[in-house]
Amino acid sequence: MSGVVWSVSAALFLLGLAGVALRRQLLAMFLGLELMVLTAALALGCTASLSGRGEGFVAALLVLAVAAAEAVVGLVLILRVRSSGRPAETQSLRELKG
Amino acid sequence: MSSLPPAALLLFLAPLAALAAAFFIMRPWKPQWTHVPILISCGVVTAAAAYLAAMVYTGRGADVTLYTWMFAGKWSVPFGVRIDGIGVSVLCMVALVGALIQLYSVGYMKGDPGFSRFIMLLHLFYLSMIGLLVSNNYVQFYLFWELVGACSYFLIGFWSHKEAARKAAMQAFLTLRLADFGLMLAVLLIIVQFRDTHFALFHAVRFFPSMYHPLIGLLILWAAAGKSALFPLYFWLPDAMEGPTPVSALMHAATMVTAGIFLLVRSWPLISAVPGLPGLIAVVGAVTAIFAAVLAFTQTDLKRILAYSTVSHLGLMAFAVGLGQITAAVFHLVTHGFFKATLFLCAGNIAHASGKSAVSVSEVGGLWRRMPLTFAAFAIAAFSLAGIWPCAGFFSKDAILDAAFERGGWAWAAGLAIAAASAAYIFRMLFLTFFGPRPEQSPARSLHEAPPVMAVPVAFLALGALAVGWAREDLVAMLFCGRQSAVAAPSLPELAPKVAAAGLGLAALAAGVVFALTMGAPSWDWHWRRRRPGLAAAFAGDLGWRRVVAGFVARTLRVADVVGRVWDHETWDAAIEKTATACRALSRGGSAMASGGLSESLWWLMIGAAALLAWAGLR
Amino acid sequence: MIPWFAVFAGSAAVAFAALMITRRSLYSAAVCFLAVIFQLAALFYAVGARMLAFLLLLIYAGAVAVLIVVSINAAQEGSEERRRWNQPAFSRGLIAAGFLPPLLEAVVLLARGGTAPAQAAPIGDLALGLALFGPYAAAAEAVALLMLFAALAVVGKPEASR
Amino acid sequence: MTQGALTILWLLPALGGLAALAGGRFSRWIALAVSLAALAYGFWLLGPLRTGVVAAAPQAPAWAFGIRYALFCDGLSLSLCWLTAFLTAACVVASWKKDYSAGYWAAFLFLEAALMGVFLARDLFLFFVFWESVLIPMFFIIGLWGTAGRRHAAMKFFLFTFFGSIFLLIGSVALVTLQHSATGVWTWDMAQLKGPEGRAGLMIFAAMALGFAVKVPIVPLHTWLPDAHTEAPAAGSVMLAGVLLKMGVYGFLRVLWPLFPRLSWQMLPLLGLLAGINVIYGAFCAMAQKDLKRLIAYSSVAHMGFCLLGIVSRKPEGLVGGSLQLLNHGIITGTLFLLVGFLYDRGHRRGLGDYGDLAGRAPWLTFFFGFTTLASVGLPGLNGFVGEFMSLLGMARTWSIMAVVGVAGVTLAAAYALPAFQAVFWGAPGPDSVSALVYDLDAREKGLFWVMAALMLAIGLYPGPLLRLLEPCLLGLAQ
Repeated sequence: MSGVVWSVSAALFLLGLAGVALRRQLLAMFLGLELMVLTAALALGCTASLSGRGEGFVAALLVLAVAAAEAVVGLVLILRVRSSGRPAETQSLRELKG
Repeated sequence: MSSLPPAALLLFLAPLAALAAAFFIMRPWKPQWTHVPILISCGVVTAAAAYLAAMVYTGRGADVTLYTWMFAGKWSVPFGVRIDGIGVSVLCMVALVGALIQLYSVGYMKGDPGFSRFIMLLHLFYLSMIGLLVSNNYVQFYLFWELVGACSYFLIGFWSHKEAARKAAMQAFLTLRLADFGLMLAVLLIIVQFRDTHFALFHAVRFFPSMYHPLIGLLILWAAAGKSALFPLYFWLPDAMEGPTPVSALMHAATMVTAGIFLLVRSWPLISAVPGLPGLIAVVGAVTAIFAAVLAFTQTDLKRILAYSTVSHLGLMAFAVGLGQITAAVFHLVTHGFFKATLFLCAGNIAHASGKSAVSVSEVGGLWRRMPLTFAAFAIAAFSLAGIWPCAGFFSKDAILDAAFERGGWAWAAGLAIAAASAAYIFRMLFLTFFGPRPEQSPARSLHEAPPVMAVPVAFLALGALAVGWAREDLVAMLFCGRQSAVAAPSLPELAPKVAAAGLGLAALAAGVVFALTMGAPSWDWHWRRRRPGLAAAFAGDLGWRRVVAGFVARTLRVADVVGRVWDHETWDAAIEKTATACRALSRGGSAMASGGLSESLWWLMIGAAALLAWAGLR
Repeated sequence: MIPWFAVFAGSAAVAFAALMITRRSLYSAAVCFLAVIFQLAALFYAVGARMLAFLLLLIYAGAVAVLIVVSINAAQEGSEERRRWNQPAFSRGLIAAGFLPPLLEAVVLLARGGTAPAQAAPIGDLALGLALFGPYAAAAEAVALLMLFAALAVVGKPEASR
Repeated sequence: MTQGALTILWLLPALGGLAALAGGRFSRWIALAVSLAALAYGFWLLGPLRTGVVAAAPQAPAWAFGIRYALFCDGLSLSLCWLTAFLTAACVVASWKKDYSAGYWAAFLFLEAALMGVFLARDLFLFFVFWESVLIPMFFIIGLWGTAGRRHAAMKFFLFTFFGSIFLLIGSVALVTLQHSATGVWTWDMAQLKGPEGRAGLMIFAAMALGFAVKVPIVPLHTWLPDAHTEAPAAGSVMLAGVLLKMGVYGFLRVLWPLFPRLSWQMLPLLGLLAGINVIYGAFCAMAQKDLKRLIAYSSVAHMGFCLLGIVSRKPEGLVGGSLQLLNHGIITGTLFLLVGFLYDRGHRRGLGDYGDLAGRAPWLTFFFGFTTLASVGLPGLNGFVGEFMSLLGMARTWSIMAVVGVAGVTLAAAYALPAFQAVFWGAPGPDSVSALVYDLDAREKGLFWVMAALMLAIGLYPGPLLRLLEPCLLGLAQ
């Protein structure tokens, strides 16, 4: 059981990662990001289930909660970028250039 | 020997005092009177020289160290004075001729703006030449040797606005410098070999054979060749005529150029110890004498003819030294000083009168009526140069011819050739300058006799050119008493009548032939130049030797340019500068990594993570 | 024995995740994201964390997915982005495909009376709740505060420049 | 001679520098007073030096790892201190009329202090500290008050020398640690340090020699010199050529020879060859230059080659001759740079072709330039010859081929120095020449150069006193 879940979560994690890496729009990357976090929570939950006690899932729950908070902030940032009149794409956001 | 004779000190102090007075007092106060202290010092020096000659003549030489100049550890170099036969005899000639020429130059340079500078420079040269003659070791000799070279640079280039004068001065100094390379190296090797450079110690030198000997001898010959204009390095002397005539007379006839021969005579013990060297010196001397005589015959400028004649006579002196006859060489050196100075001063009179510094043969002619005194002096000196009987030249040249006759073979032939050739070019100059103006010649109207201040020294010198020969025995006696300097130098050979007759006959024959040629219908002198311009150009360029020298100079400058510009600046320095730009490029490359793009940084993140995972996995 | 339920849910999730990345239009991506969340909830359920599956659906399907669609809309104020990124009419097939697997799973679950086939022993939700407010109370409180601040971010003052 | 007496010698200019910084309008007067005071004090030190060659034992407590504040002074150090003080005073007088800020005068005094420190340091660490601190004022002198390309030149100068001194530091640290591991005692005192044998010794010798070589400069590492000289202000060039180049040779003489007596003697072929290359390479480069200051810079490379020839020969004549040549070169090149500086003040050009026929317009400038050129060429009777001759003699007794190279260098010296003199002072003025702007020297400048000329003549004809001062401390190094 856990083998399947872990392989699924690994696959999903990599897909999420690919999503972030390959897409140029911020929102698409955001989705990939969320996916990665959820997959991590899933893997955490799965291992927690092996221990048979309830505490394990607390961590998974908290991860979910934090991910939700992060999602909100992420979306606000993206909106803030758009509202300042710039396309929400990675190419245009080069302020950090060394 | 005995304590230092005061006269010897005077030789140094008088000129130094005069120069100081002239530079600090006369020049700012009354520049046109700067020659007063200078002429006084000349008088004092001549008197001192005469006194020293008398002293040496009566058998009391001197070799005293004034103070220790350089020292380190066990080695030290003294600064001293040496009064001995050779030194004093040449000293007398230099002192007298120098004094007369400086008197003459007062008249000659009267109007020149740089008058005081000229007089002082000439006197500084006078001092250094005298210093050279009385110094008692090689290092001190080298000091005055270089000082004389430096003075010649400033005097040849005195009229520095003239391009030719500047070029000639530079050429002269660098050639002398090239020659001094030999002397400095020789002095170094002498010190390495004998720990001391005192002239006195060289008597017993033949008993320490060592591998450095031939090298030292060759280097000394190389230095003498440079200074006394022997074959390889003679080309600077004819160009040095760009300087004012008193300079040419004093330096490039009587004194400076004889320093090389003086060096050979001073180091005769060293040279005679090296087997093949005297022979080489004789060959070099003979070649120079004949080569220069031929060139003198084809020159058109008065002073250049005399310059080549000086080169020829220096070759003759070297020839005499090479034959082992250093007494004959010194005797000829003294007589040559007198008659060559007279010839130059006569040329100076002509140039001064015509207002130009260089007078060519076609601008003179038939001057015997307008400049009688100059003509008379010139004639005496010309006879002396050609070796005609009453004049001094006859005795000294005859001594050399005797030595050549004894050596026989090629030496005798060379001696006769030199005698004939020197008679030829001097009579050509005499006829062309003073006898009836040839159709091709157009003497300037303003040619008239020189003012007394110039005429009197010329007269005295002509008298010297006449009388010195007769003082033959006294000079020989002086050479041998006093300090025992020469290693058993053979005494002057007796006047063999046969040799004298041969010499005189040749001189007369040459005079007749030249008279026919120059005074003939179409004057030969211009005739062959028109018909054979190529040949004329070849002779003008010293038969190609000038191109060789110019090539050498050009090659050195090219090497300097390659080393200086190409190697140093464009490759090596550029390489170092490039390291700087390379670092900057590296930093720019580095900053490109931080491109601020989200995706790029993510890629780097993943690569890093993957690497870490792989490493963790492998361990 | 092979946990078919988990395998099915997993493969559906992977399929939809792949679709999500490759869709040109953001709306389609959002829908695929929603589908993935459903499958993840199913997986959570398979693993035995029923409460978590429920919470996941509650938080993500409910709030975050909506928020995403809203911001996609907000980010497209007209001009050519809208046309290029997402045609308003995204393919209906996609929606259907998206909701088909959850339906099937729901049916299976209902048929089996609440226990997924080959599912690990379910952990008491009560234990989870007690643990949440027992030893991990501080963590729960911190996360609660975090979510409050996140909410403040939304309220924050908009760009002065506009 | 107590430590305190020596400390005053370098502390005086340092404090003077601070005073000059605060001096504002009077800083040039302070600079003049302090530099003359330092010179006078230097000469006064001759008395105590007569009694004891090496200063009293250092009383200062060991700071850490055996590093302690220790100075000492013998003939060589004192003469170089005189040279520093004399040239600094000359620089102050020379740049009197220029309206430089207070920092300029202070920089010269700090430079003098640091240089004195280098020549007096007995502790290797202290020697290194002073060695580095010399760079700072010199960097500012070139960087702030130089001519057009000064920033580039200052940076190049600083980095080049800094690169060298890193090796010096590595060598010193390695030396001390090896000594500590061998003897168990931490000491940086040059007197007690002894270079290890074998490969380690060779590595340390090479590192420290590289550090000194950059400063000498030895040919491959010399390219900072021409740039630094062309861009430095006149007085800056004087100090740069006059004293900074001496630090390199002083380093060989004071640090390397005593520490590695046998190894440095075995390194004679390499060092002698490098010195010979210095002489010939420097001469040929000088011949190819069109800029007067670059030409003098390359001539300095050649002259330092002579010093090195003398020092490397390890014969009494060579050592004393080389050290004397350090002083001579300082005076000659200092004067040359002052003259070029004055020429630059008038015509604002340094090119050989930019002037011509100055003899008529500025006779005194011509006289002094000609006089100094002759001294630089090595005319006997002036001080250039004495040092060169004794150095070449030393080399002739060790490795005669290098002496031949040296004498060839002397001959080449005339080939680059005189054409330069002739192009500037005698040549016909070119189309764009600025000879019209040049006016003759004023009383101050003439006075300065009369002192220099008198010094050159005196050392040239009667070097006795200086030789007596230098000889005792160098005979110990003879091989």
